[in-house]
Formats: sequence, C-alpha cells, structure tokens
Amino acid sequence: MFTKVLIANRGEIAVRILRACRELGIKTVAVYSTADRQALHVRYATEAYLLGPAPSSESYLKGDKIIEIALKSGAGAIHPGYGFLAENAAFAQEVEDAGLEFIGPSPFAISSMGDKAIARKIMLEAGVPVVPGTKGTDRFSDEELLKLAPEIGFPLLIKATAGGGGKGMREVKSIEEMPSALNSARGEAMSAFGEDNVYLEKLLLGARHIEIQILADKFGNVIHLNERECSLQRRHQKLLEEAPSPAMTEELRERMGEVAVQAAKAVGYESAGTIECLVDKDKNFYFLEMNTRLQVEHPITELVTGVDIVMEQIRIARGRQLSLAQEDIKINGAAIECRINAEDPHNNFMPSTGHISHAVLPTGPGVRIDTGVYSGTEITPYYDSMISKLIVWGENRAQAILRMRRALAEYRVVGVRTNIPFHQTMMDSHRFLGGRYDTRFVEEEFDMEEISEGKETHLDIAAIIATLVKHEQTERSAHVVRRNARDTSNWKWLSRWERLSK
Amino acid sequence: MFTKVLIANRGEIAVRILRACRELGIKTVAVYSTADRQALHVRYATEAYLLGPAPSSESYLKGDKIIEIALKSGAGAIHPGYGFLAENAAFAQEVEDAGLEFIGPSPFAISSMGDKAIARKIMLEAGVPVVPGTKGTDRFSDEELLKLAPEIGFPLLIKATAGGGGKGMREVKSIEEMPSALNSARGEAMSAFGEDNVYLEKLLLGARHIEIQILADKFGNVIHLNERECSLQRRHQKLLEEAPSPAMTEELRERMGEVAVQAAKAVGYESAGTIECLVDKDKNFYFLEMNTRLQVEHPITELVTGVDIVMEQIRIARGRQLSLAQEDIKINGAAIECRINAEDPHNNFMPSTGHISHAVLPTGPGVRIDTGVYSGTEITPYYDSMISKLIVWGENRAQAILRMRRALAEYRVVGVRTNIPFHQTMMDSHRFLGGRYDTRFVEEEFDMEEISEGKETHLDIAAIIATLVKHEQTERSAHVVRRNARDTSNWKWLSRWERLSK
Amino acid sequence: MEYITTIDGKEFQVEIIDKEHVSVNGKIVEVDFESVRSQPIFSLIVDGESYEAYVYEGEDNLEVLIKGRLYNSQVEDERERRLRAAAGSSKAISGTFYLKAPMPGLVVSVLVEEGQEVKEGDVLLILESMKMQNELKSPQDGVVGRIQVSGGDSVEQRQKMLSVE
Amino acid sequence: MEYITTIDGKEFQVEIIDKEHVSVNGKIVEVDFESVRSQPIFSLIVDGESYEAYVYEGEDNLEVLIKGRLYNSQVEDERERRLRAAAGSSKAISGTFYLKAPMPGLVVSVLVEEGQEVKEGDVLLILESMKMQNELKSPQDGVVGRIQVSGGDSVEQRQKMLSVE
Repeated sequence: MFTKVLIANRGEIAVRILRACRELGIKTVAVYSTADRQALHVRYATEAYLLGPAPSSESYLKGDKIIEIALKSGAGAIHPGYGFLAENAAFAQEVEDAGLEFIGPSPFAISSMGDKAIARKIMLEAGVPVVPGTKGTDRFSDEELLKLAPEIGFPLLIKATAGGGGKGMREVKSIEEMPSALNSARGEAMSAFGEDNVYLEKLLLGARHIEIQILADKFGNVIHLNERECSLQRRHQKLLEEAPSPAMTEELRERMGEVAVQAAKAVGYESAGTIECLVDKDKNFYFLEMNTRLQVEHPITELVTGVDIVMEQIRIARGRQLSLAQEDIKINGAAIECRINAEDPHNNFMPSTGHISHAVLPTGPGVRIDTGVYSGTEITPYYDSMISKLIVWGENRAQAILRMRRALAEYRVVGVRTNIPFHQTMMDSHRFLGGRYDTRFVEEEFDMEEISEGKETHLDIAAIIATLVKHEQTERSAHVVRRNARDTSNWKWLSRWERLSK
Repeated sequence: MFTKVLIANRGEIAVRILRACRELGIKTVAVYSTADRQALHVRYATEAYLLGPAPSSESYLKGDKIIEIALKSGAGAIHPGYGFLAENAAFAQEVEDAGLEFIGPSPFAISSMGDKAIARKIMLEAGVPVVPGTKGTDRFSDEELLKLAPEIGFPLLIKATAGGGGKGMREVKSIEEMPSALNSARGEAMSAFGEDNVYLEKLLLGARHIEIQILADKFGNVIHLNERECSLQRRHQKLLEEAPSPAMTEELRERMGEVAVQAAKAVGYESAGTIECLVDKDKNFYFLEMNTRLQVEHPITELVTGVDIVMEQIRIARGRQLSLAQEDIKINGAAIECRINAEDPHNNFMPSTGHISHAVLPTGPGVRIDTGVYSGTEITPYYDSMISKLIVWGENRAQAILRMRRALAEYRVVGVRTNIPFHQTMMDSHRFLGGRYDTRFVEEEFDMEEISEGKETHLDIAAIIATLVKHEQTERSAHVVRRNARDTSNWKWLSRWERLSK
Repeated sequence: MEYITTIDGKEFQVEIIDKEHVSVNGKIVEVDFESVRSQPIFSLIVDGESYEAYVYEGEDNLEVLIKGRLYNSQVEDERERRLRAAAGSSKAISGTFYLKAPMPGLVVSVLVEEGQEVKEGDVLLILESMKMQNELKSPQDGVVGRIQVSGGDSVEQRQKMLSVE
Repeated sequence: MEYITTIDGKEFQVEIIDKEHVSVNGKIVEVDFESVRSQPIFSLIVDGESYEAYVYEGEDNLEVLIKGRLYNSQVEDERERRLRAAAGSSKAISGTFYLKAPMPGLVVSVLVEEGQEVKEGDVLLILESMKMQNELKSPQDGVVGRIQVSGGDSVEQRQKMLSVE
C-alpha cells in the first residue's frame, strides 16, 4: 500500500489533493514548472521537483519525466488531478507499467470513454439513453454525414470523436451550412487532437447540463453521489455549478443515478468519475460523455453529501472497499460553486494577467475556498485562468445564494481583473434565483448591463471616487514637480530608497 | 422588527456578526477607532462611524456615543459581541431605554450573573451544583473569610465577585498565605472593577473546564447545544477548544444539559449564553459562572450541531420562537478551534505587534477561519492579541486533529510572531491526542521543548537556511558598498525610488 | 478644486472643498477617503455609508468598479475642459487605432491583410492566452495599416500588433 | 564560501559551493533556495525535500522556525570566528544588560530599584500590551542600573527601560 503520492498537476487541484493526502498521513511529491516555484503546491508538499519551463508541453505534460520523478522519489502512486494528463490513457498505462498506482480508472476505461463515438456505443448497449445522432464507431465520410444529417434533424452539432473543451465542435442550423462546418470542424479537430474524425448529435434546445458523480472500488461496488447542475457555461466552460439541481425531481434523480451506476459498470469503472447528461424540458435525459477523473466542481457534492471524494479516490486506489453504500448517501442542504477566473466580464471575458498585489478572501461560516494562489502570486498566461473556487453551503438553496452574495461581496483581488462581478450579477438575476436556466442562458440571454438595469446604481458615489482619485493624482504630480526642483535633497531620497530596498 | 443592526465591537467577532446580518438581509452599522479605519468590519459594513482614538476607553467602551450613532443611523438593534460592553448591564439598560433592541439577555440576567456571588446563590437555589465555597451574597470581612477558609479546605481560590479574566483572583495553599493574598486580590479587584468584594471557592484539582451552550427565546423556550471542552488555558485565557469533549459521557452530557437549561430558566434567560462548569475526575460537575453573551469559541458548536448561533441570536431578538427543539440537536463529528494570537510561544507568550506583510490562510475542505485581519493589517498594542480563529471539522476527533495539523502547517503569518507553533506542538502531544488533560495542563505540564524531544528535528536544514540567509546578507552588503562607490549612478537609483514610491 | 466628472455619460459637478468635504452638484457631503494599504482599491465613507471601489486607469478615463458594477468615468477640471472644447473632438481627427495585446499571449492567426477595409466589430486577430482563444475586434470602420505580427508569434502585454486607420 | 554554523549548540561546517550546491559537514546537497515574495520567509528545496522557514534576525543570531520548532543559530565565517576567539568571550566582559520594551505598551510597574541586586529570572518590570500583563525578567545576576521609566509610562518598541550591570 502506497504511503507517498506524486501529484501531477498544479494550482488549486494540486493543493486540494495534497491536503487530502496530508490528512490521511500520506507524503506528497509536487512537480512544478519554473513559473510555479513559489506556488502553494510546491510550498506545501513534502517533496518538490522541477519539471521544466512554464509552457505545459515542457512541464506538466511531460509524462515520462513525471514517472521518472515518481520512481526516484519513491512515490507509490500518481494522482493526475484534472486536465493535463488526467484523461491520457497512454500515460495511465505507462504509470501502471512502471509499477505505480494510477489514482483513477483503468487505461481501458479512459480510452473507451475518451473516444466519444465508442462511449456512445457502449452506453447504448448498456441501455443508457444517448443524445440522438450517428450510431456506431465507424469513420463517417462527409458524404455519409450529409445523408445522415436530415434524419437526425436540424439544428445539430458536429463533434470530434476525440473531442473535449468544445474543440472540433460546430453548430449547424441547416443542410446548406453542413459542408463548410464539417470542413472547419475537421480542421480544428486535426490540429487539436491529431485526428479529424467527427460524428453528429442532435442539438437539444432548452436542455440542462446535469452530471452524476460516481464512486467505484476495485471490487465492482459502484455508488452515485447524486447530481450537480452545470448548465451555466460560456464557450463550453462551466462557470457556476450547484447541487442539488433546482430542476431535479426525486424520481428523475433515482433514474439518472441508476443509469449512471450502470454506465460505470459497463466499462468496469474504478475511482471517481462523472456521467454528464443533457436533460430536456420534459425531463428526458441523454448521456453526453463520461469524465474519467476528478471534476473541478466536485466540492459541491462533498458539501451536500459529506463525502470527501478525493480521500475516497485515494482509499479506493489503496485497495479498500467502498465504506459507503448507496443508502448512506443523503443530500443535506445546498451548495454553490463560483469559479473565480482572471478574466474581465466587462470586456468580453478577456483573460487578465498580472501580479496579485492585494487579496482578501471571504471566510467564516459555510464558506470554502479551494485555491492555489495568494497575495503576491503572479498570474501568467501559461495556464488556465481559474484562480480559485468559491464554494458555499446553505441549509437550503435560498440560504446558499444569500451566503454566496455575501462571500462575493467580501472577496477582493487587486492586480488582475476577475469575473467576480459576473457572479454577483448572476446572483441577482431573476432567472438564476428562480432556477430557470439552461445551457444557452449565459451566452444567449444573460447580459450584465441588462440585469443590472433598474437595480440600485451608485453614479454619484462613482463620481466622488473618480474625482478624488484624479484630484490626488494631480496633487501628487504637482508635488513631484516641486520635489524635483530641490536638487540638494536627492541624497535623502537615495538613502531612503536604500532602506526601502533592503 | 429591526432591519439594521449596529455592531458594537471590532475584529473577528464584528466580522462574524456582520456576516450573519448580511446573510439574513439585514443592514449593518460598524463603529471603529482611528486604529481600525481599514479593518475588515469597516470595509464590509453598510455604514461605518468613527468612535474616537485607539484606546478602548475612548472608542469601543463609549456606550453613550454608540447609542447615539445607532439612533442617528436608524439601527433598530445593537449587537455587543463579546468583551467591551457585552456584559455591561447598565449599557444593556441604556440601549433598552433608548428604544433599541439589545441582542443579548435582559439587564437583570446580565447583572445577576455578573456578580459571581449572586450567580452562585441563584444556581444553588435552582438546584444547580456549584463549586464548594462561601455561600450567600454578603460582603465578607477578612476575618470572616479567614474563619471560613479552613471549612472549605485548601487549596482554595479567592475570587472577586465582580470578576472576570482572572483579575482579582488568587490561589491559596494554606491559611498562612491568606492575609496577604486577600490583600492583593482586593487591591487588584478594586483597580479592575471599582469594588473589592471577594469570595472563596475550593480549588478543584484535575478538573476540566466544560461549558454548555444555551439558546433561549423570548417565550421561555430554552435548549442547549451540548458541551465545549475548554480546559486548555493559560493565565485563565482559553487557547484551544473542542467539541464534543473527549471526557464526556452521554449520561453526563444529558445531566449537564438539563442543569444548564434549568440555570438559564432561573434568570429568565434570553438569547445565547454559556454555563461554565468544572468537571472533576469522578464526573461530578460544578457551576462556575454564566457568560451572558456570545463566546469566542461558539463556532465549534456550530460545526458539530449545524446551528448558526449568531443567526439564532438575531432571530430571537427579532421576537421569533426557537425553530429548534432539544431533540433536533445532534452531534455530528468533531470540531477543534485554535485561537491564533500575536504572541511568541518561544518567549513566554510575549505579545507581538507589527505589520502583517505576508499571510497565507489555510483553506479547503473542513476548514473555517474567522478573522478580522488580512495581509497588510497593522497589529497594534491597543486590543487583545487574537488575530484569528482557526476552526476545523472532522468526521471524528482523530480526523479533526489530522486536519488541524495540516491547516496549522499551511498557515503563514509574516510580520508578527504567532502562537501557531504552540498549537502545532499541542497537536503532537500524547496527552492531547489521548484527550487526557485538565485546566492546569498548559501551565504546569506542557513544555514545548519537552514534547518535541525525540521527535524529528531538522538541525541540518536549519543550518543550511541560516547559512544561506547570512551568506546573502553578506553578499548584499558587499554589493551596496560597491554600489555606493559609484557616485554617478545615484540618479538612476533616485528615479527608481520614485517609481517605487508612486 | 472644481471638476466636471462624467459617469456613464451623466455629468456631475464635483468640488473638493477640503479633506473631509465634497460637494456633488451643489450638495455638500462628508467624506472619508483612503486607499486600502496603498493599493488601487479605495474605501470611501460618505455621510456614514461605507463603499469600496476598484479603480482602473485607462488612457484618458478611469473605470470604477463598485459592488460588481463598472462605471466609466472622465474627470476634467475647467482648464482641461476648455482646452478640449477649443480643440474640438480630437478623436475624430486622429483616427488611427492601434491594436495592442491586452495580455501576453500567442498570436493564433491574423484574420486581415494590410490595406483591407474593415467594419467596426470585425475580428482582426485571434490571441491565445490562459488556454483560451480570444477574438480581438476593430472598434471602428477603417483600413488595416501595418501588421507587425503573424500567426505563432508570442506577444507581450500592450505590444502593438496592427493598426486600423 | 565557508561558514561555521551553530544550531542549538551543535556546530555545522557549511560551505556555499555555488547557487545550487551546499556542502554540510562535507556532504554535498543540491539546494534551491528562495525568499517567498521578498519576505523573511524562505522556501528551501534540498535534494527534493521541500521546507519552509521563518527567519528572525536577532542582535548576533538568527532564529529559524521550521515546522513549529525554533532553532537558534549563529553563522560565522572564518574571519569572524578568529576575531571572536582572539577577543575571548566578549559577553562575559561587557556584562550590561539593557531591558528594552519587546513591544509598544504601558509600564504597569517597575518592581526593582536602582542599585538593587537581582538574580537571573527575577521579574524587573510589568508591561501591559494587548490587554495582557507581561512580566519581564532579568537574564542575568547583577545590580539594577539606571531606571528610565516608571509606572504609567507608555513605551515604544525597543525603548530602553532599565539596565542590569
């Protein structure tokens, strides 16, 4: 049984996994790029090894180097986190071949679920409903797809079988758009994944993105931890998740849960995993894909079920049987997660880099923050823009929303722009409050200015602040001019500078 | 029903109360001294008013000014927090007389419990066991006390009836020590409380300090939220609390709970309050005093019972009936609180003032921090040394301890010394791990060096770090000498300094 | 000192009377204004109400973020206002827009050519940063001037990439 | 550069070989050493193991706090050591101890008088700060010299209050 774990990741998820290990008495090995020398995961780990320069391709994606470090340091297992190498079946296989435990499912499960067409086929055979579309795992030519498209019906989606993160995906409204969309989808897929195979899926309108969390041990025991509601997305990136889903019924939850367990069993699944589904207005649900790893949004499930998913992953990898049975899993209260990204919601969510010169985290009752940054951290362009996850728990959904509002109001990050104002606006929107939203809501209907309209404004306060700032700038520059006039005093400034720079 | 609350306090507890108000949709009024202009409670409140200069006597103790501000701002209620005016019956009366709601018990309950001799009498009459000692509320002369002392037995404690915080308290081992101890206790009481009345109490050895949390509404409903273990103290200041107590049995919990409810009913108690008891080795318990306010350590009860005590206080003050019955109160898991103080555990717990130039808070699963400071805060000598409360929850006591260890290991505060090393050593001590400690443990048996003995040391690491630091200093000062030799470059330094100081 | 301050198009007459008093459109209010720990984040207590704002400096404006809402502001004293009035709308005259990189990143592709006519809102260039592809658009109609980068180039923050004249 | 470093009374021969290598008592280790965000808190990775330490500067020593344990250290190069050896134990010679305020506070009372003999460990003065009364003790036997404060005085950090000769 391993007693040291290498964490092949960075940022908040590396810290999250480190913490679970530490609380289980397991030693930790961090790996890092030169940009992350002072990152929390390096500061907190028992051991730390440099991988290489900042770009992921030269550091966090270097599977061979990571395995080498694991062997050198005597780590018995590797936890891949999410992203980077987490869903790379070849890497999982290499880890296994090196005699190490991969904290996640088998390479077979990863690769089966990694090819979206194969995954759809397996799910159909296991009796799991999938989104209507092309069937089987053949490579379809453009001609075949043009013939199949009208049968599926418009609007539809062209999707790369190797897909992920929205790459190689195109929405098509009519047959006329098909040829050029196919062309560009295949091009994008080729450059992103090294292959251009695509398939078609009906575009479900007004649907919600709901996922079921699964836990499975090495002995064939599988349970689910109920659902997470993840419909609030922008460019296929989730922004805010909640559990339970405001659209869920007890009956649907049970059906989806059963099907998710079935799906996991169909691939001999082990560890934590997620079955992502679309749920339409009539509460029909369709399998979308399986994520064979820990999800960013796992904490909301932890808060409402009381299960520590990362600790369970580690226990499972250590060969323990699940300590929980399905009937032990209850939903207690409600949880919301806001992903805090370094991007400017007032400027088309443009990423924002810089040095965090001042930060105040919301703390206190019912608030959890998972983060890898602190006051002083440099936000670089090399990695994704998520700087923290703000997660709250409440006795019920209303209390969770009120708590999230106060936490967002307390949160201060100076040095980069963040999407906190987006979340604040969301927490005020009637559609969110009513739980009435679908996967298109953020992109098609949510407008920060519009939602704020009619709400209290502080034009006069803004006027006072802007004027005072300008006034002080003017005063200060006048002062500098006067100061520079006094040549003789320069030595004083110099000695002061030297004191400052000590 | 009030919709705006003035919080007559500062620091973490002001922030804690602000948060509860905000999550209930209630507006907040902060008051502050000049030293606290940039404190979190001022930054987070809806409104904020200056009280006066830094010393408490000129700011946070100015009851009349606080009431004036409450009236001016339209606040309907005042929450006193703990300390300052929280147990000042005259202030509570003035608040009431001004037509405002005092979020706490009646002035009668405060004053009854404030006089320790009266409190003992009331408790005895209500059938609550008290620590053996003098009876009644008479003023005893030195002669009378010298006569009573042998009947009570040595060792004993002389205590000021108006007491609190260990002031006017003396331990006496024999009759010979009595006269001078009486003299100095009376002197200290007079200067601290303006009156020198004292009483005698048997000193219980090997006893634990265990307190019961009470909630009572305006309709005579009283429940208790079980116990907190608070034996780990130094100079009568609690340092670390846990819930449940490792020394508790179900039967004792029930008895103490019943008695606590009885005690609260005996003074027509309303709001949150605490019955402090001593529990001896044979599980006999004795009433010590009642704290007629919110306690510093209330969060551990919140974590194991799921009840938000501050919100309940506010609901009760708004005239609502308790929403919880005694049978709704269950204990879930275990919680520990470490008080993080700006004091140096390696130098006799000497307070430490300064500017917090770097801070990293532990976050993540099961960790709660209640604090009023942030990176950039100045720790002044004017107020007490507690800078934050680190509170963790675990499925059981063992898990809570492991989690506390990891949280303490993550916590970084640069600029002042803190007692984090004390807590780290405590988390490693066999006595604490075994739950075998009493109120004298920290002062009489706990020794940081001794406990660390035999544990892993890092002398070589310390040697490397010390040498590298010294080496860099030497290099740097050599560089400064060389730099100063180059007169001509001074203008460059100047312009750099000006950039820095912008 | 008197200023004319425009917030989201609305004008305010703001006079700084002394350190503790400001008049807004003739109404005098009491202010206590401090930057928090010397950061570009400001705490303002005005007649008892406590506000906090991030202030971002633009080229000729300030953005003020209060409670999640962004206010675009311009502050001018009388002299500046007179100068601007005398100069007329200077913006319309020198109409060259320089597309600068809003953050460090990698140029994925340049979608226009030198000399090409573009309309306001047309995508000029795709820049990748933080694993996201960001479309940078033209804020005005015009003709593409010199293009200084091409696909695959790394760019620094604020680096000029191309112009629209 | 070679140093003799004493940690809690134990001597180490430490040689700084280059930026990445240090030898400790002849054993060469790989080091990666950085101050975190220019603070007096240091991250050291030594042969892969990650440590973090607070370093406090004393008058002629450094205190190093690692994992809750405080190490008292003295670092000398050969020249310094020679000088000290030549001077003999300088401490024993100039035996005056100045009691300085360890923090700003209020003198509650001075418990000794000028000319009074005191033993190591005797309480000299009570200083109140942060609502706590702190007993300040003599670190050596001696005679109380000049007393510069009295009960009720406010003192600044490091202010001299009295001496023991």
